[in-house]
Amino acid sequence: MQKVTSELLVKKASELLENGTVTRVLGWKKGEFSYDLTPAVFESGEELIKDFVFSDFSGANFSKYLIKETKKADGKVLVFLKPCDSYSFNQLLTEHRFDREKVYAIGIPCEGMADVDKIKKNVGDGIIDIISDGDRIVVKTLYDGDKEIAADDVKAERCIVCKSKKCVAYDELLGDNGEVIDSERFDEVEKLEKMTDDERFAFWQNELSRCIRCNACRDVCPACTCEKCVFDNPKSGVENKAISDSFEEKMFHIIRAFHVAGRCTDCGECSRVCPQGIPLHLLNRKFIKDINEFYGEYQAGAEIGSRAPLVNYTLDDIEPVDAVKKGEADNA
Amino acid sequence: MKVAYFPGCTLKTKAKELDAYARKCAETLGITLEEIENWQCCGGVFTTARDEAATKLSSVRALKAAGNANQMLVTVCSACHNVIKQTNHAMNTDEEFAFKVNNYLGKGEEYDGSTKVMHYLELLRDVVGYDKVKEAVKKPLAGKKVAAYYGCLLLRPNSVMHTDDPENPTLIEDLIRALGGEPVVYSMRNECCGGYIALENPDSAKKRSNKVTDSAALAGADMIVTACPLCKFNLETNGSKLPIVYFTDLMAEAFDLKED
Amino acid sequence: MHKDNNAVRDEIIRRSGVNPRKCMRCGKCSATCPAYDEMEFHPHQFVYMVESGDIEPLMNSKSLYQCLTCFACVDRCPRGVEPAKLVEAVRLEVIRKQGANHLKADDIPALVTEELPQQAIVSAFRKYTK
Amino acid sequence: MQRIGVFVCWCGSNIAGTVDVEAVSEALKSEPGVVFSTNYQYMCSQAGQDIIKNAIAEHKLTGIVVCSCSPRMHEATFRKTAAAAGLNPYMVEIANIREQCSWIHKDMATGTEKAIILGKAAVAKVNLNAPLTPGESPVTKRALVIGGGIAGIQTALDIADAGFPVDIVETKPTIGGKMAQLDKTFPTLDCAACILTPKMVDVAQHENIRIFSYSEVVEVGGFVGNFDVKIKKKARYVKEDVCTGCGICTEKCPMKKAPNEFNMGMDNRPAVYIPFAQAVPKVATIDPNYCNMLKNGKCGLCAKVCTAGAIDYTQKDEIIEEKYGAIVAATGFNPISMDKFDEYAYNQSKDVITSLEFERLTNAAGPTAGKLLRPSDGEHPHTIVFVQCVGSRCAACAEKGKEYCSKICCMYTAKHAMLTRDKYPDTDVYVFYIDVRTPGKSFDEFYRRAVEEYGVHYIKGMVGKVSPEGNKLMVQASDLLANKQLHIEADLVVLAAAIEPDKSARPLATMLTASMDTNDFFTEAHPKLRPVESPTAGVFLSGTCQGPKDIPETVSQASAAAAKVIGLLAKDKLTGNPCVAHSDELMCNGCSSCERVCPYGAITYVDKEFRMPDRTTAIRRVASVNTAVCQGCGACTVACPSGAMDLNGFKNAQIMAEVDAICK
Amino acid sequence: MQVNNGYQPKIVAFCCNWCSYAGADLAGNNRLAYPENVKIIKVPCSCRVNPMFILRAFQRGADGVILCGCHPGDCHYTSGNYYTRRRMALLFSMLNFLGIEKERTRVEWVSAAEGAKFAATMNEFCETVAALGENKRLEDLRCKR
Repeated sequence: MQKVTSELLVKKASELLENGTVTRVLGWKKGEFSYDLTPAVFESGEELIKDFVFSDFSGANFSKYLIKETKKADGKVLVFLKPCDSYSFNQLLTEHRFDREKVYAIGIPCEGMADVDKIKKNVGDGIIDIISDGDRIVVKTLYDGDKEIAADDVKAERCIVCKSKKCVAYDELLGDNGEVIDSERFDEVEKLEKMTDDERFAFWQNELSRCIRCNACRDVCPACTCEKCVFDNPKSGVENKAISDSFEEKMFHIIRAFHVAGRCTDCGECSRVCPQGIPLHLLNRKFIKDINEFYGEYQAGAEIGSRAPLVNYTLDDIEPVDAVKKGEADNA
Repeated sequence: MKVAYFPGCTLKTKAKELDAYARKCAETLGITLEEIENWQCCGGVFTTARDEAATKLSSVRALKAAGNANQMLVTVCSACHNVIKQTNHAMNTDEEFAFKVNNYLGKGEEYDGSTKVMHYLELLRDVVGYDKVKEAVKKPLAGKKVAAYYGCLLLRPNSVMHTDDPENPTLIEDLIRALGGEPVVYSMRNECCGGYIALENPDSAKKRSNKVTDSAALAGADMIVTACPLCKFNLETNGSKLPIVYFTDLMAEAFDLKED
Repeated sequence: MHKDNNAVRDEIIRRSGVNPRKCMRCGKCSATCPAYDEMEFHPHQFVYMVESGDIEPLMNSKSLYQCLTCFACVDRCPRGVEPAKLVEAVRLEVIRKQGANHLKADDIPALVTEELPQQAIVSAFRKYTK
Repeated sequence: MQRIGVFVCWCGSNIAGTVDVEAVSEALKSEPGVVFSTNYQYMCSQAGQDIIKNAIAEHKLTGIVVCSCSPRMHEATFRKTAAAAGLNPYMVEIANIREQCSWIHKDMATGTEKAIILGKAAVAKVNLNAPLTPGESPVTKRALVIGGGIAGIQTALDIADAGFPVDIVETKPTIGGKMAQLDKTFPTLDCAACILTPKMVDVAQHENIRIFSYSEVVEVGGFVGNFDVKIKKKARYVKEDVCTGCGICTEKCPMKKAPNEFNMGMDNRPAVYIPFAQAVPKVATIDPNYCNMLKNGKCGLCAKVCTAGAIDYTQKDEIIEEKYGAIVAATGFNPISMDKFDEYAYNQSKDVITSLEFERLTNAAGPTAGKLLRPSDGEHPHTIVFVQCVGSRCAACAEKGKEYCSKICCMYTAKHAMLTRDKYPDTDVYVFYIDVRTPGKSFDEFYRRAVEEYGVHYIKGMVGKVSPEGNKLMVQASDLLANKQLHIEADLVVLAAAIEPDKSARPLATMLTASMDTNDFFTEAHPKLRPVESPTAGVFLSGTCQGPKDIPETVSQASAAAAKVIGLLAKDKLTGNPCVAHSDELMCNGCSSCERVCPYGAITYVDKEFRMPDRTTAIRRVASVNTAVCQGCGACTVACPSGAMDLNGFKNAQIMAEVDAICK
Repeated sequence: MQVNNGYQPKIVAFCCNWCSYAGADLAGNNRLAYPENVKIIKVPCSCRVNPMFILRAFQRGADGVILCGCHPGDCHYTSGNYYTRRRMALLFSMLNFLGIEKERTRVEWVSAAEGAKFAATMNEFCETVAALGENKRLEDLRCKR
């Protein structure tokens, strides 16, 4: 199998720029440290060679960037899609959010991304840099020199319970395509479901009260692509731009999760970017789990044009009262 | 091309010629029947009860032995075919049953339901193709009026077997035609001969058999072909005026593989 | 209806996977059954009697052993009821009881003839014994 | 800021008995926006309405709240009052302080307190109300009827008689549909042709009706009152306006081996043909699949013998575009295929036929000139077995047939059995039934006559297998009442095949954005109260395309659909409900969520150019609501994640203002 | 305000115009009492009810929210309540997931003929919510101040 490396992607991207297939490249750009990669647009081979990085820290999902990027200018945009990104890509196409003709998509395999916070926890203070090297991660520290950690030990939660290694959208595929995985991603949700009301409330009270309404979750979410968010819109009646009381962050997160319910592909970006470490993906997963149980298995973005569960119905859907009970009975 | 093969108990004893000609004809058509190792008798009849797991284990082991995912398991005897195909269906559709069976089989030995069960006749139609069968014919059965006897096991239950139209099948007729014979269609060709009851109630079995053979005779047939040893026995024992032959026999004759 | 009957009925329904309530009483199963004349209770009666929990008479009837397992009733039923599976489930209810095997191994030699194929014996055992 | 007037009604003592109306009007005075507040004994009386009108003028009110009985009683009254005083009627809100307050509470303090809160909620809402004007759209005064069977014919005639032009589109070369193929009709036994063909002639001669035969609808755009429809007129290779219908071409055509559809393929017709003698339009059609001239250029005989010069081998399909105000679907039914029921040996014996084939076998214009003869050998059958419910009432899990009762089979089978016994008393007739269903005027009497007077053997049970043996059909069946299995030696077996909607209905429904059930029958706007309308405004349903029905029911529904169409076409303009959805295109993402939940197909998407914040322009896909089609349910507003979609009269902000007022 | 001995929860009831609002009217016509703290908001169809409205009600101090619509299959707009059913099944399950007592939310199908059912439902719902006490978990404390 062809190993997908920064060099390979840079070479591929440079070729496509050169032969005119694309005019811009969406990619992960080197930051201050080699682990804080940022999404960026590259327009030349030189830029790519200088700053493009594909590593254990290339978690960012670029699908959403295509909405703006395809509108900016003529010519195609090159985007690299990891399997989970490709679901978002399809979901956005289902919602007519960008012009497929203006994108050249390369599917790339993904063995899971590292969680920087886990590394930091593992190693402690004084980290100068973290370098990803195959299945090992080398941490350069101020005091203790280099430390090696197995990549598997610091894998991001969303990658541990990865739902699919299959790219569902691409023009070209590098490496072999994987399969949809029967993952254990709902275990955490189930654990919460098994708690009492009081325990659950306490759990979420603790989590959500840390929210600083920075909107990072919303800004990164490939399903949150509204031209104007209801929470920014004075006319919506629920405008609130900053945290002002204990309820509002709940309202914000419930409504946000509801708005993406049936459209969320479970890419996990919301939790990745949350500076407060709130497990926001659990809200989305709860909806996904309920949808699967109530209305049959549904994976947003698995195919273009599928009808999302919330804009669909059957004549004998579960009643809300039974839906809520069902969660309980399952736990008993 | 090689396919996994389940001969079944009767083909190893009373119906050796069915087995022998099946293999020879297949070779002629470029297919090797590879007998799976350590197979056990399928039990002869499928128990529809969902709580009967033990009696279906031999079928499941055969399915597993047929190889990796999407491999074909070919049978010649209609009864084996019916039992194995229904067992396979149950493994794929009845989770509770599959769980139970896999528990019996033990860890690491679970069967995932991916083997495809095919009757030899289906193999001829869907994989080999009748055109190729026709090419292999050296001595066409010209002038022979042959009545195909399907019986019940090859066709039913249709929701599981999907062999052919269960009420108006053409699978064997098409083969007869390819072999140069003249198929005779008669209404009792998909009715049961009563074979399963031959021991319990021979009179009933006789009544059923006679209905079948009389219907074929009335339609002007010279002989009846079947894929099932039990059908053959039952029709013969109960005084059929027409000769009952295995379809492989007919093929061997047309392919000129017979030694006499 | 007797309470015990309910338990037997539920067990038979569970074992067969058949829902007798789907029956619309058209009688096509009995119209199609090749062993009809050998039976005291006919396929449609099996369905109706299991549904109403009237199972005792079925268990005592020789009709249990006359079904040819040809699945014609299963295929032709317009309601997808599958009567043959009920017949089998009731039969198992009987022969699974200690000493209730319908076919005894000792009976076999008398029945076997030279030409009798293996599968006739094997299948009879499977159908009529535990 | 609004200037709101509050009017509290006593409703005699109905309200005033448990609500301190004075306290309510006093309390609401201090609500934001309220500039006037009063109470009166009967607000809905002339005097009460005058109080409102005067107050509107005097206090320059921009909105009013009436605290009174349920809006379902008098909202319309007070809206008219407001309009009469020059105030937009949608600036009126009702606080229901009778049904929801005074009538259910006994305590004055409790009632008063609640009335005040309900009043406050209404005031809060009015503060955010905006004047609404119902949209108007013109009505094209022409109707399209799709399908030319008895349903389409009746609908078209009724509409045309009311003075509106109607077009009928029929895929076959002639109108008449299934009824034209029937012999007699139950329960009166009058001849189908005798009652149908005069109607066909009426259609042909009606100045308001145009017939597009051998044509189909290929595209539908627009909305109620303004449909744009494209109709494909298939080439029939005969000039319709020149052909005299003399039939000489059909006689001379040397290619006579085409199966005759009209006789259910039981005999053959020439390649150039007129389906039957009373066809409308009575013009010939050349079947390109059989005509030698069209297939290989060899022949041309029909052109030579046609004295009118009507044959045109070069004719091409033609697209006709027309505007319509209303569309009626009347696409009818067909018997289902018997392929999955070959235990009855339909594919194995010519003497196993469907009931519709039996109609042709007994019809004087049929393949046997009305004599009941076996298709296989032309012999007179002496034993006939009828099997009912073939493919009807099948469970979904049986994977064949239909789940519903086809409704007409019991009656036509009784008819067939009776007519056979009447004409051929030496014939034994058996009918196998599961239930005999005869609800309908004179229906059960008819069935009983078949049994009692004509001696038809009705047997409760089903046929299990039909075995062709020699020239006989061995019928194996159960007789449930006798607890016996029967074996009947029959000469002819007739299957009452289930009926299903015509295959053209599904693509048509897609074009019309009309909904269908899982069986491909059109769904009605309301199963009880609006049975002849589709949920899609301007689309109406006639006949069996909506569900199985017999001729009288079909004709009733056809006329009912016509009445609905006439009611629509009689209007010059359609006034919409102004409480419709509206999409703010600046916020719309174009994601299609709203479109998918809209039951009326009222939402479409347009690409629009927008100025971006960085002063560039970009094309964006945005939703657009057709206010003439939208019914105002609001499903789209919740499906819309961005909140771009809102509902006039029930805006998000208005409802939330009510919530706030109530929870305060 | 009347001083109640027992605690009276605040209930917001969203009723669709065609069935449930008419059902409430019928309850009134028949003088079938239910607690005064139930306040009805009329919407054209139950599918008009945005989860935001429900959260807003809780935020502003409601102790229970009930949504009433036509019975499935009877929707005036043919399919509105089917969407409602899905939306509310998911929303209520989520609220429960967040630790909000599931008894505080309810969907009930009430036809125009079911005045008695409307009153009985409201009585029963109020009792259930009263037993839970004040809604503190989803309330906007700021509004209380």
